[in-house]
Amino acid sequence: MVDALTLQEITAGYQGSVVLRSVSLSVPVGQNVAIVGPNGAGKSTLLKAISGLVSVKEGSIRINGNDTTNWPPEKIVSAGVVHVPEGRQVFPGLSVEENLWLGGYTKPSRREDLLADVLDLFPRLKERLRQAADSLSGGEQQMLAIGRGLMAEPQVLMLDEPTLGLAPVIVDLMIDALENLRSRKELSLLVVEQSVQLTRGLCEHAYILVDGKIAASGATDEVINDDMMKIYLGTH
Amino acid sequence: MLTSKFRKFRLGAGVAGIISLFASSAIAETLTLFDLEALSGPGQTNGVAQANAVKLAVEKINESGGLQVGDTTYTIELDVHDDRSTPTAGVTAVQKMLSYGKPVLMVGSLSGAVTGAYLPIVRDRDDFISIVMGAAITLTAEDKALYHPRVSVEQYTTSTVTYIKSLPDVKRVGILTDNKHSGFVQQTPLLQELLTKEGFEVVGSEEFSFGATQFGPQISALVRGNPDIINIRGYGGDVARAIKQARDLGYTGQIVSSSGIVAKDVTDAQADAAMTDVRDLFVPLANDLIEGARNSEEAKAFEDAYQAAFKEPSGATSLSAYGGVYILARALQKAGSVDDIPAIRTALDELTLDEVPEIIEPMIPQDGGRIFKDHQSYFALVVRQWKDGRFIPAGFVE
Amino acid sequence: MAIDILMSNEKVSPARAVAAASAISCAKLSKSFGGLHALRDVTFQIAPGEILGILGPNGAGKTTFINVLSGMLHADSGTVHIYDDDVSAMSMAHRARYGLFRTFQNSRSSEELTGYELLRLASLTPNKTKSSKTYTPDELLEIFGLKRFAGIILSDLPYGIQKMMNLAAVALCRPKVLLLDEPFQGVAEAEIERLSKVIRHFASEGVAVGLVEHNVRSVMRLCNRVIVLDAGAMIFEGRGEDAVRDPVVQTAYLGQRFAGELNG
Amino acid sequence: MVERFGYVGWVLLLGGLVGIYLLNDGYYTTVALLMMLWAILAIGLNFILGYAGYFHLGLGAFYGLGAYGAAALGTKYQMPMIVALIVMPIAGAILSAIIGPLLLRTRDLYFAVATLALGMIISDVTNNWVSVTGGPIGIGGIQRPGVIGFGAFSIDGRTLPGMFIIVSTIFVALMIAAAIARKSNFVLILRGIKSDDLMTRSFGFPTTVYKVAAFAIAGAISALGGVLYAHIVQYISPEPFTFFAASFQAFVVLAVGGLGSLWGPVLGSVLLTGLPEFLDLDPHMKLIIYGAVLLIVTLVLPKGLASAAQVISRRRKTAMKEGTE
Amino acid sequence: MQDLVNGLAQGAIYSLAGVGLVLIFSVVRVPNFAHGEPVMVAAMLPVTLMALFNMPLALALVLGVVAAIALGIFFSVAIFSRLSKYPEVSLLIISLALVVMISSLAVMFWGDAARQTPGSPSTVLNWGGVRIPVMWIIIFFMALAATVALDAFIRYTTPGRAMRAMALNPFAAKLMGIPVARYHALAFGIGSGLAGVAGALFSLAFAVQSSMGAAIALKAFIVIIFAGMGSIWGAFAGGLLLGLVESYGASYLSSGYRDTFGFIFLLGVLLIKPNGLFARRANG
Repeated sequence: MVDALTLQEITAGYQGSVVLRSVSLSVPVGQNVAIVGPNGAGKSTLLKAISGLVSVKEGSIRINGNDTTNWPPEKIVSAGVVHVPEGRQVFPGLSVEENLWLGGYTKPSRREDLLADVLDLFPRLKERLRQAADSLSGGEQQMLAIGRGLMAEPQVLMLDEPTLGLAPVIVDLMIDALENLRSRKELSLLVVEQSVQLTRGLCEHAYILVDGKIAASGATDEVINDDMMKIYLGTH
Repeated sequence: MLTSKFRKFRLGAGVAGIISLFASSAIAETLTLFDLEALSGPGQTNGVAQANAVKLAVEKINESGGLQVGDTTYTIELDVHDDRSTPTAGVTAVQKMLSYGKPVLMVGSLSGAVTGAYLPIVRDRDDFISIVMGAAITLTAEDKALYHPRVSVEQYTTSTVTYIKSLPDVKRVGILTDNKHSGFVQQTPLLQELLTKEGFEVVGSEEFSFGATQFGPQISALVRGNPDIINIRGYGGDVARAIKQARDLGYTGQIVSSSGIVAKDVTDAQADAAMTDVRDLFVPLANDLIEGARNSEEAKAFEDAYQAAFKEPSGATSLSAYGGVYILARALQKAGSVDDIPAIRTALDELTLDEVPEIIEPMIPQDGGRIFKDHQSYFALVVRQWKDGRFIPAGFVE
Repeated sequence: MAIDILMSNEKVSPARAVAAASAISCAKLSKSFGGLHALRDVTFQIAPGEILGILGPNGAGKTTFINVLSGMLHADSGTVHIYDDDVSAMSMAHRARYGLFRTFQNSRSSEELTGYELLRLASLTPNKTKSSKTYTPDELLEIFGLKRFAGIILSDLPYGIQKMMNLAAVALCRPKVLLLDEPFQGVAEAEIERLSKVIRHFASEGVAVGLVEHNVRSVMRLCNRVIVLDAGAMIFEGRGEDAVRDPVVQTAYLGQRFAGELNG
Repeated sequence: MVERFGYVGWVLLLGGLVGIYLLNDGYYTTVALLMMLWAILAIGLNFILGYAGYFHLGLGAFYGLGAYGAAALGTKYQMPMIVALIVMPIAGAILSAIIGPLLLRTRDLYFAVATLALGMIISDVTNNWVSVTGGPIGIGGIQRPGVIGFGAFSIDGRTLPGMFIIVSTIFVALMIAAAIARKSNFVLILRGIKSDDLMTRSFGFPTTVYKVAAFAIAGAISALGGVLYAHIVQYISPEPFTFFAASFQAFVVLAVGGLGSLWGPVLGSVLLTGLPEFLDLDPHMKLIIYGAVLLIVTLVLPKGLASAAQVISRRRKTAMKEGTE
Repeated sequence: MQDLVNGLAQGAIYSLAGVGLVLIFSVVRVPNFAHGEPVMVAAMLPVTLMALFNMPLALALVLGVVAAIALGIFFSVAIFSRLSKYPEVSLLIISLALVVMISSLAVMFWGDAARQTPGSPSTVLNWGGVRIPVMWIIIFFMALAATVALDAFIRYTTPGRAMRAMALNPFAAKLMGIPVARYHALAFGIGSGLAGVAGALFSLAFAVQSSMGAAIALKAFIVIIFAGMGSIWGAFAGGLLLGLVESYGASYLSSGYRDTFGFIFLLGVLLIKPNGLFARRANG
């Protein structure tokens, strides 16, 4: 079976600097994958390269077997990969409903159904449909960001640090919601996360990214152990 | 570079001159006449009308066998420079003329600012003469290098007051002036002073900028003073729009303008219906002379030639420009030289109207029938009136 | 070489540092934005030569704290002293004259200056305080091992190198008090070691260092003492090892469930 | 590379000036004078725009201030040119220092439009305050300085060559000052502000003071340019100090020449005011070409003509780096 | 009263141009000083079309506005959408270069004389001594209607919401699958179209010139700076305000300083509120 998302030997970066070097990775259909690694390792850049925000210099990206290397972001979304960026990035002046509505930009005909699904998953958003997105709490904004991503009915949802800066109670809620999501949808997650706990509970596979390179990969339980802590903390 | 290009040009003309020498068995040469014009920028409309008339006069002289000065017959060659209506460009152009190292005979320059800018350079030179045929300036006796066979701005002021005095039941006067027009702006204090002296009440003096399209605030300010007559001074296009808007905003009284407004200005502004009780006081245009039966034959001949050559009616500055070239030409003949500038100046000072029959405008002769008094000429002004889609003279103010 | 000097200075005793009066002290600092209390009554001090770690989960108010201390933001109430001088009412630029300097978390990359020019700019600082040792830009480039990057426009340099350049620049300002906002973020592990040495070296010369950092491990190794902020309030002050074991800190950091897991 | 160009630059500059003087042609002299004038304005603008990074679109206000001040001093109070040369730049600096702190509260586009508005206001004032500025008629009869110096070393300021020597001397002095300033700590601090205002403040520099100083230097040098204009042309009217005639033109000369570079103002001035003078084109066509040059230079060399050498050498370096990797 | 009417008529034109510019600026962040050129094109073209092809007024006006839209889309597609990486200085210079080139071309083609498009209703209402040309009423309500329509458009339609998303967070908008290049062009097209409507109305009520673009663009910038750059209704109000300031200033203080009143007002606003009158608190 073709993987939902495959990266082959990706080299990418910004003008004048290379951030990712020969990164290969795959997300099997219906399975979740975590990318962990220290700050500045290139995790966010990796997601941006997949979603078309950062140009890929070498290597190829395939979604369901189709080569999508260096496609513009809007075509990546249509191809079934949606990126929920770090820091939530909701549309501040717009209401929750408008935010979600925009998430369904590529699926106008399915908007109603998708909206119902999302509100089912995040009941707190239902209460706040008419509120401005920037008046929500951090956790609610994160739910909104994820819900907005789901509105595009993705096959692979990429989450960049979904628990960053959230109160512990909210993090717990978030993990529950993501587990719930996994049980209800035909969906793969590609999660960038510093919180080891979250990745352990949610993802089958994990990749450790250090300095723009894959330092280790495999089943989550095998990869995320003491060795990983050493790599992570820079003491290996 | 340009210099060499021009020299080649002159050489070419010189060859033509030699050929004509054999033909006419007279000594023939080329005489360069510089023409400084506002061919672009705000002065463009009048500048082109002036440049065209200069070209017409020069062609006419050349066609008639050239200009005979002393024993030599000259073919006149025009060297036209665009001052872009900006002082620095004007100065640069004049410097270029002077850099050829020969005495400069120049005509033109439309804008007062350009004239003011090159004046310091040439004021004390004895190798420069310019016949200024457009600028609304008033020369002083010190400006020896310049001659102005064109109406002076004071004349507009004095004639306007004379005209308003002739109207019955006029007490309150409003003034509206183009504040980019150096000549009119300069005259505003004098105009107010003379009007007050004659017992009129000046109820307001407002300004607009050249090219303005919205006159609402100015009109409503003037109308608050309830004037019997409004005097508008500026270029024709602006004046036509001001009149139109004055009528739209409910002003029904008389209007007297000084603008040289032409039919096209009225049409462009769709001011046809607004032109009742409007008079324009201006130096006569060719058409005014034709309609007003004053030098009408010459004016008609000029206008026909102009329209044949340029496919449009002549402009407000065309007649002065045409006359200006002939004034210079006759002065050269009178001085018997094309490069003895002091002698040419003396000739210009003493030149009489009779000696230049080509002058079509109603020029008022000065002492001894002379054209210039302190380098300045004076004209009868025409009172023009809009009727049946064109301007016709309603009288002259001498 | 300068690096050798650095190494030899590592064994400076913290005793000397503790002996002196506090280099920077603040009392009852509060700051709120609209309804949000970003800082509540924070009182603490750093002694000369001490390296203090400022920890806390995201959103705890660490950056606001540094912004208020450095004078970039003005506190709603409370005082800040540098040695004996009350700088509470002073702007950031003015506080620098008393020897207080800081770095920024997201130093924007400059398309204007080269690394060398940045250092030269820093060395012109109007800081009025006397320093035990003054470096030249060249010496610092040597110490930081940045010599080969000196002539390149900053924005063309890798992010980690830019951060090192910024730290080198602020070191050139001859600080008495140095506040570092996430100095290790985006810096490769090998470089963290070198940066730590440099920071220790400045402390050994009597500079009081305050350090906001996510990398708990580095903080623990580097700092004599840590404070932990949560929701704008100080919830812990003491040794780093103790902080990790503190249940309040654990809950703030890791969430109820995992804090429990960790302890159980 | 850049150093070598600098050396060549000085030789070309001095050689050019001497050459034009010896040629003794009124036309070329006038064009050279105008080129120096634009380069002077661009040198002034360089401080606030090139170094500090603030879009000053109101240079014409200070240029006009200098010119009108010089005219008033010369014609109303019969002061020699040297007085205007000293007084007006100081006046320009003082005016800048007064309004600078207010304008510099804004930045980016807001600052651009605010300064643009300032220029427009001064334009309106020069055109409307007839009793002082002469309105659209302007002020004429501005006297140039008389004979300066002794015997064989004397120059007659009233003549064009004399004026050329005076302006050239001032210009070269200004270029030398600009070259020194460019390496100075002051300019480094300004560039620090352009690069990151906050960081520069954190180093202890009161950045507003430096910005106002840069604004004032721009104002002073523009006023100096205005004084020279008044004495070169000997007649002033509002038009040459309007937005498109002055502020925009200076902005373009500097932007095309190269923001923050020493030779940018000269290169920009030669290309944009010198060359068009010799091209005998339709004036509108000239403007279109002007716009096109501006467009192309901005797209290809966002850092201006003076950066051409740098860009080429950098490209070569990148090519080498890629080759070795 | 008459001054109020004068001010509102002129101000409505500024509003229209300002509303168009605010759309462009907030969605694509280009300081488009060439915004006056579509105004000019739509103002100048109808008369030429009517003269050359004997076209009816309405059609000529519509074609004028279409030309303005085309010019805006050209700006986007051929120029500004390719320059997203360039600094704001470069965009500013490029837009000024466009002003110089386009207005010179226009002057070459049309000359610089002011002219009015014929055929507008010439009726003038008289309300107790206050004269209101019908055309002015049309202008005011067109400006109002255009602002209402634009507001509804960006609130309730898919492209409108997408553009709002771009304005608020272009990065996130891309991740929603919104084709930003297309909306870049659309924002320019609609913004320039509104400018075109302003130009067409201007040419019917007052008079227009081929060199007018720079001046009107400047006014539009003043309007959106009043408004604080981001607000459509702010720009509408700002335009009327500018018109009124100019009208009352010129009528009661000095007509020679008409433009100056607007500028002084602008400087005053910037000094008190450096981010504009109706500026919201800065958001990401």
